[in-house]
Amino acid sequence: MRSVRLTVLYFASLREAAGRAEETVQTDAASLREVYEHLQACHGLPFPVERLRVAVDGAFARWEDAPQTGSEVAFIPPVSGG
Amino acid sequence: MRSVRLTVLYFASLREAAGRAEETVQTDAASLREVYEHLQACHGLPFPVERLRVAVDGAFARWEDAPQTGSEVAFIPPVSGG
Amino acid sequence: MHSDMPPRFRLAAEDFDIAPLRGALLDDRAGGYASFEGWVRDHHQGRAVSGLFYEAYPALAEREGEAVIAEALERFEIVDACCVHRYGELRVGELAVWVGVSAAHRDAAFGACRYIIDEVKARVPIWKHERYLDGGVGWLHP
Amino acid sequence: MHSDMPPRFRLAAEDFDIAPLRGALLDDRAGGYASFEGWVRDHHQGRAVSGLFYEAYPALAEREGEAVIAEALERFEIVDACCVHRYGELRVGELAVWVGVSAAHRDAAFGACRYIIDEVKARVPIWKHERYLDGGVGWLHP
Repeated sequence: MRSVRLTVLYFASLREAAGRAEETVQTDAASLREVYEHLQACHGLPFPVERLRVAVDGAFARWEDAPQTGSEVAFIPPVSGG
Repeated sequence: MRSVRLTVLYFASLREAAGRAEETVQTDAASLREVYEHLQACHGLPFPVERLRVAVDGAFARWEDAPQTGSEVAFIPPVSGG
Repeated sequence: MHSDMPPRFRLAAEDFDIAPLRGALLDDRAGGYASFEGWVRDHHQGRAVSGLFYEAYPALAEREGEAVIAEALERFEIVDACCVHRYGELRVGELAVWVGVSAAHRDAAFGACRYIIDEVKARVPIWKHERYLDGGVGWLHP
Repeated sequence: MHSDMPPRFRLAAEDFDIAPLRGALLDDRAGGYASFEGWVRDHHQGRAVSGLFYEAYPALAEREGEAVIAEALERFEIVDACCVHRYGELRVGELAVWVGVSAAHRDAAFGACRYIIDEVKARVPIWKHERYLDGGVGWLHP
């Protein structure tokens, strides 16, 4: 089973719920969606995956993308700039 | 027959066609429309009355209004500010 | 309108500074501000423009300009609005007209700003006289 | 985009000056300029706001902001556009976001300005955290 190491970033209320802005995660998840669902259960994160977007290394990505080792994964809650 | 004295103002290409910015007119016209039509014939003004608006003493007026003595009548060609 | 209120529509004989006009629209209730500026372009319908002047009928322009802004204040949920239009000689690149609108929300700010510039261009007695690089001149009477 | 071009979307840690940003959009081809500013309001959904801060994910915000402006340049007949968004601590009345667009005609200037602020608000990863006078605080996740 393939296992990869990711840096995960949290923002805004997701950061507060996770109790951290960033963590390193070792995962064998097949998709970014699975990565989030695992962390959601771990930390009791308030957002279902449908309300989030996901980004990898500073660019939006797809939930079905496979996690790549060494990458920086960010879960993006609904934005409120402006 | 009632005769009134008006100050008439011309602007932009209407001023150039009339060869003056302002003139004093003694008229027995029944309406501002008739005042214009008379001056249009006199000076060969290029605009039919339908393309103009008319103002009296700094406020828009109606072509059917009767000229009032001592008032300032302006013929307003299509505007192009902005 | 109170007679001691400053006019919301003004004619300017010289280049004017936007900063204090914008500053006067700042308001803690306002979350949005939309503005529009018209500048003298270097071309008009394919002809190179070397300069222009605006002729105005000041008494009527100020009255009609105030009426336009009063209408915008009535039709849109805005906090305040202001418009200044130049007259006289202008060079390419100079500011010809400025509109600023403050509002709680951006929909109203954009809507009112657009309304004011559209109505000012359609109704306020100001006329543009352009000079072209090819030597021609002309009044614009759309 | 050329790598040596200055970015058209920027994040600002401190209050910023609009004048040079507007000046950079001035262009002899442009006859119209539309701008929008978002200011910190003193209330939100009926609660009095004492202050706020914006959190951003800078790498993604800059990338997505540039994408929004590139889309505006493609969809509208505009000359240039720029957007700056604050992050960090802001007081009531401070400037949170500024958009400026220059174009030959006002239709395109207004359309692109509206497009940019709408898309920035919808897509760029910046989050508003408000503090209320009644002591409450909250993240906004519309």
